[in-house]
Amino acid sequence: MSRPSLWSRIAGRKELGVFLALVVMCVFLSFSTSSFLSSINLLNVGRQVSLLGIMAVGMTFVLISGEIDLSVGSTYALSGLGSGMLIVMGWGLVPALMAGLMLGASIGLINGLLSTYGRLPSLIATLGMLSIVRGVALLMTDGQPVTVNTRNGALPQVLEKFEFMGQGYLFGLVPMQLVFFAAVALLGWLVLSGTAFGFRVFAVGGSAKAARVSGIHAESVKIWTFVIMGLLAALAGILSMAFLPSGQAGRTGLGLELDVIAAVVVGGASLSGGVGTVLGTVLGVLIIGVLRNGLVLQGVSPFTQEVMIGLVIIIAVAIDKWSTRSRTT
Amino acid sequence: MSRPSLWSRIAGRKELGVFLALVVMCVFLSFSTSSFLSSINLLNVGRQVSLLGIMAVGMTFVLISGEIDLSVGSTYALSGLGSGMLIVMGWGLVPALMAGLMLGASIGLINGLLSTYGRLPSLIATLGMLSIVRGVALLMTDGQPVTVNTRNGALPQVLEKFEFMGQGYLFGLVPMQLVFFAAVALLGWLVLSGTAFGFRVFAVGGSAKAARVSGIHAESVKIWTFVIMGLLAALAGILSMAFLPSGQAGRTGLGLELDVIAAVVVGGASLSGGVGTVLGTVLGVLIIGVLRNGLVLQGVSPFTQEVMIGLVIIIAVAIDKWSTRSRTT
Amino acid sequence: EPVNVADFALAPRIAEKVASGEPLNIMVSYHDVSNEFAPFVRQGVERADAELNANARFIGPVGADADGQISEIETLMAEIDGLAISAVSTDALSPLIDRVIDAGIPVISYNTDNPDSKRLVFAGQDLVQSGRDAGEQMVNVLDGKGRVMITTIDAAAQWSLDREGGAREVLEASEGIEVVRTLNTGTDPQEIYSAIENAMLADPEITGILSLECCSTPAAGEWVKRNGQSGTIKVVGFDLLDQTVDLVIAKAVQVTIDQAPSRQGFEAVSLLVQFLNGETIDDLDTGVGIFTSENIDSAM
Amino acid sequence: MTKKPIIELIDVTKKYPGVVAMDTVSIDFRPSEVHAVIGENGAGKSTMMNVLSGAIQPNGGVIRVDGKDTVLPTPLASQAAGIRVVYQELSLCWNLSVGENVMLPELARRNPFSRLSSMRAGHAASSVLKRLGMEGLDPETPVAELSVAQQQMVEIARAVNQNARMLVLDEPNSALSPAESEKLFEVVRGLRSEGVSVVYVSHHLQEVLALADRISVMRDGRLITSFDNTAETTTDTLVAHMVGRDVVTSDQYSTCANSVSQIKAPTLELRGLCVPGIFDDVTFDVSSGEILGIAGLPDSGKDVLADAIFGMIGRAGEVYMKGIRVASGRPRHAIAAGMAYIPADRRGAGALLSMSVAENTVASALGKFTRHGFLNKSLIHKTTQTYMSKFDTKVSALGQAVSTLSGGNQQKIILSRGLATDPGLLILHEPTRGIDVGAKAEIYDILKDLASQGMAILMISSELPEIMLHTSRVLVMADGQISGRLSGAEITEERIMALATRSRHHAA
Ligand SMILES: Nc1ncnc2c1ncn2[C@@H]1O[C@H](COP(=O)(O)OP(=O)(O)OP(=O)(O)O)[C@@H](O)[C@H]1O
Ligand SMILES: Nc1ncnc2c1ncn2[C@@H]1O[C@H](COP(=O)(O)OP(=O)(O)OP(=O)(O)O)[C@@H](O)[C@H]1O
Ligand SMILES: [Mg+2]
Ligand SMILES: [Mg+2]
Repeated sequence: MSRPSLWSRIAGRKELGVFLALVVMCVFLSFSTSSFLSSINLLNVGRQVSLLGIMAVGMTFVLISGEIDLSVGSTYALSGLGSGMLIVMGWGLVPALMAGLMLGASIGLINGLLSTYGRLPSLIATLGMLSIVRGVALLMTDGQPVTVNTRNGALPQVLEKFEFMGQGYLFGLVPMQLVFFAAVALLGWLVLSGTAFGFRVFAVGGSAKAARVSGIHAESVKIWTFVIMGLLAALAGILSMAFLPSGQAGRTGLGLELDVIAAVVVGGASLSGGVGTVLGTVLGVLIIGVLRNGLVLQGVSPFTQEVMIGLVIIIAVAIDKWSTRSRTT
Repeated sequence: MSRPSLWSRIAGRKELGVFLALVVMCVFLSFSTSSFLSSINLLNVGRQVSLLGIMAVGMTFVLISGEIDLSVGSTYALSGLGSGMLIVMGWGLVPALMAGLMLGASIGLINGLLSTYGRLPSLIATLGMLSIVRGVALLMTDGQPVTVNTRNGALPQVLEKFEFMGQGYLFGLVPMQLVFFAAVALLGWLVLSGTAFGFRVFAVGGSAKAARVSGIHAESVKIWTFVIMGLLAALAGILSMAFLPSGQAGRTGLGLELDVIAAVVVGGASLSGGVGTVLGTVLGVLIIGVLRNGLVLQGVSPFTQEVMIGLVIIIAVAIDKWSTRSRTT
Repeated sequence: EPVNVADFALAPRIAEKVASGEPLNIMVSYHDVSNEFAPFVRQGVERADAELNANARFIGPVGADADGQISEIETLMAEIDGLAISAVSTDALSPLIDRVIDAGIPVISYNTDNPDSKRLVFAGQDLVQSGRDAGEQMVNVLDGKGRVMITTIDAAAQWSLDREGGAREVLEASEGIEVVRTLNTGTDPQEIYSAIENAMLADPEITGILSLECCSTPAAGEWVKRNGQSGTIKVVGFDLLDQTVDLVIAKAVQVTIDQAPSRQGFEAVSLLVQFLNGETIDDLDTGVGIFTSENIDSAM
Repeated sequence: MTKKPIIELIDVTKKYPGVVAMDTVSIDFRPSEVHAVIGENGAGKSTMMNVLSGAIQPNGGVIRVDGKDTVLPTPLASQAAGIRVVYQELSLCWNLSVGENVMLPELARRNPFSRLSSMRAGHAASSVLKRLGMEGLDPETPVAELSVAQQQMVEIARAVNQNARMLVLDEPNSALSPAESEKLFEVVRGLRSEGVSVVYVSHHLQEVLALADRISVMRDGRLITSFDNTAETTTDTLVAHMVGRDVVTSDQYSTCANSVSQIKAPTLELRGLCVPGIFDDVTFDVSSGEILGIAGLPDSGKDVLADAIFGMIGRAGEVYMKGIRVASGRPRHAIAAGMAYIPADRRGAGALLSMSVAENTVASALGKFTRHGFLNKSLIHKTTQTYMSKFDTKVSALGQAVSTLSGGNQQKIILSRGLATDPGLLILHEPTRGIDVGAKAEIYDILKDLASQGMAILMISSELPEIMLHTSRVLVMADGQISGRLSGAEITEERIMALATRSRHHAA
């Protein structure tokens, strides 16, 4: 009797497929472009996927629990703009960040309540929230761009720390956004694969009814996954604000939800719940990031890039399905 | 023994809820704005929802069969632009329309094949296609707007008929787009509730396994629903082109998929398949149309409109769920 | 301010390239390569690529997306010898522009400006000024009296806010003119038309529609034409899309303001090439072309 | 004189990763005969039925229909060959009516654009419903509103309605009452006399003896033997073939199982429990060390009772565990109070199918296996292994997905999961539904052991032998009320049936 549990084994196999796809892409790009393999470019790719990655970790929880969240792009915008506005109003760093994160968590809470006790399919509940939260962000900013700088009222010492979060480099080398992503991924991995909570997320996503019989409070597990998702979308939004450092309610994070879901599904998570890993998600995010980077380096026209991205999503998930299928049948 | 079968009865009840919601909205708007109840305005609303409505009828089939199609906005753009370009190139009306419709049907076919034999979840297959088809539309038009006029090369007699399709009025009163919508809805209703094919769509969506063991070819039923969806998205796109009469690949139909799905779900269809009616969908489409119209007539700010639309989606579906639930438990 | 490469810390790899006379890699980043405006700008860039000693490349994200625009430039930075940027969001691109400049690569802005950044010069139309111009045209065609609705496909965008500001400044200064509202139409062509249709029905007293961009201009003109209001309800808008030209000919649109997008694309490359070859360059106003039914022939 | 077989399987093999579900099986099915296929859980019976139905494709061997080599790539092909199947697992479209479900295969063959009248679907279905003794059921009723038993009857009706040359029944009566089963047998005999070949898979050996003309026994994917059913054939013969060793079957249990040593203070007390519209005023106690049985016909309310006690559904009235009141609505409160629940719907509500053996074992007692929120994987591993060897559960690895196990082994794992919480009360609902004789006997042994160690056990079951032989007291439910309480020698089939069929106004 071997030790590893089912999910780590299934996922182990899945991750292998995604991992190989990533390796193939990287090898191809290393040979066909001179700059791909440079450490600057690789760190760039890392930075560019970080915000997507942070949200994708949250979406992994949501998808495994058998739900979906379409409101993440709007939450990203609202929380980032909210924190930014507070800093511009002269708030300190910690209170402004806390407020932004709480905003994200509250949206997650509402999503969770609607999708469980509210008995709405989460696709529709969060589709409604997508529109509501975007509207609130527009109302809150009156449609005006929010730029965090001292001219607008941010305290210099607050601004400095805020910008470091988004634009700084750890040890002058690793982009801070990437550090945040790594930390979130590590934490997400620990929670999902090593704790009772993570166990319950899988159980609820596999069969909500059997989970209930086992004494698992399915509603609260699902609500928590939405809250985690909301928090991480807010974190990503705040980091985006700190990076740019500006945002606009009509545009920031528009359509991001589909990118996030695509990355997680490419990483092997199932839309019907019960299946997925943080490692797979990280690989999925990297595939999307490397693909975008590679297409630009190759000088592919932006319109062709759209086609290629769609193709890669379909092919990556198809390979995954077909390889798992041939192993189990 | 009463006549109606389960689905028409369930839906009958559902439609009642949506219908009442629509009536309440209309009554409220009649009293609060002077222009709402004018026949011009009502015909306007009818015209404005027609293209959404045509696509929503197709989406009703797809959702009942247990699948989803996110690529409809892109198909709408590609087919409309395609037909428009052919007319500008001097093609006749019928060949140009046929080519556009075939384009839509082919995209539907690909979606269907990927989601059945390709074993991809339709959400991910059509998400990939969303990107691919949009990219193809951009490549095909080179990002240029396509305007159908004689100066660009359209034959005058072709242009006249083409514009009549989109802009004309039947008996000088009813907008042609509304006529198309009515025809599609009627046909959709007949097929869905009155033919063996419609029955199979319900059976497959209720339980693909049960349908399969009863000898229903579940794959081909699903593929057909995607083809119908593709055809109707193409029809809507062509009518849009005929109405405006211009389009632009980067903008036409962007994000339309979520509007279409929202309208169908507001109309009572279930995202998990097996439930829905064309009548419900028509009511759902009208709710969204009346809401948009009413908010503008009331002079509600565009930002608040976003919030209201999200709220109405959530509330409409919640009322539906809660009322059905209280009746069955 | 006029600038010269002598005062600029040019990256050595670029200096070498200039010295050897190799063609320079000039990248022209546009904030949304899938919009109506983009093909015109691209034509200008392509013309520059053919006529000047430069490999000019037109780049940018599909769909306005600041992150995408930044990522792409970051990715290509090692290859860029000169960069022209039209930014989605003025503030969002500034840190990047400064980073590119600090790497010894000359950057100019075109079409939309980033005045707060270290960019060298700006080539294009002054957006606030073009708004004022549109406002003046409106006052003119209305004979100083009427109810005006402003339409835009993206009320929250910086370029829109700038133009709206300029237009309102002039309209509100005119006694007989009342600005009723700013209508945010959304970006889908059907939505644009429907929004205008609804708004006109809600307020039948409107006598002027001032569109701030390419795309609600033809929709407003179409609505006016189809409702037999050509000449009664005045339309002032922007750009020279095919449909807009038709509508100006049909007198459904009174005035349209051209931004010479192709020239903007060409000049962006040209300025960078001049700069790298040691010429002093300065801000360049690519001008506004004001077209009415009188002079629309010259635009065709 | 043997007639020519309708279908022959020759050396048919079906392999799954790690399992050979059918190992070179050669068998034939002839007209006008009931051919029973028996075997332990996981012997490969359903696999063979699925090969006949075209639902799965064998890896090797030949299928011969009317003497000609054939492939059955889809259920449609099998239907075209005249084969009709009632699958072990329910396969109805929940969103359609009874009539529509019955007519599904008919409608599947129609031209897609043919007009369709639901009237006729209902009308056409009513004659077959009548034949199955379900004339009271409105064909317009949505199947989602039916009990499991009624759903199973609808499924049988669907198969019987078509003019079959061969009817395959895979455990068709696992959820049926004796009366409903009897109707089914009548229909089966009728079809046999009409020349139909009936294949009958069941764990009820008495039925098999009563019904079958020929009996085939499967074990570990192989066909052990096929023989004619004669007067000499007994359940012992069958069991010996099936298991390949001696088992103490239900019949051989002495009633001394009922004479429990010492009965202690009540563990569970129900006071006036009520679920509106289903049952009301249910009051009884279960004591430590006793096995209390609850019997009753379908629709008597006994199924909902288990869910209500465990708090799966809302209820009125009071439930006390060891004197402390248990709140309603939350199964985890019931678990915390010391209840463990083994539901009837093993695949839907019981097992966490996508998760592993180890994960299923610890799912209800996660608190015991975590330190600072983190799972202690080695403790989980150790505990699971203890339970696996204690109950002799056959799994290939602790990481194996429970979905790939046989019913008996799944049931043992669900039992382990309940026991891992150290409960004082075990509620079992249809504990041996669909489980073979060998595993059944093992489960009864486990229950007896647990009771003797002081566990209070509540067993709700539709199987009278199970109730009669393994409980010390029996409550009978009828029409939403407890219609009688029996103990010791009073527990006889006649008395239970008399109480179960008493309607409410008689009882009053
Ligand atoms: N899809 C599958 N994947 C892997 N193994 C399978 C699959 N289906 C069945 N098996 C295995 O094949 C073997 C035979 O299963 P089958 O369902 O035919 O048994 P059965 O005799 O019908 O048992 P029961 O009496 O429990 O219904 C079992 O070991 C089972 O675990
Ligand atoms: N969740 C539920 N909601 C509403 N009605 C229900 C529910 N579950 C069962 N019923 C109905 O309650 C009645 C009693 O059902 P129950 O399942 O308890 O009977 P039973 O005696 O166990 O019979 P069987 O085991 O054959 O189904 C039936 O009419 C059933 O249709
Ligand atoms: Mg079986
Ligand atoms: Mg029962």
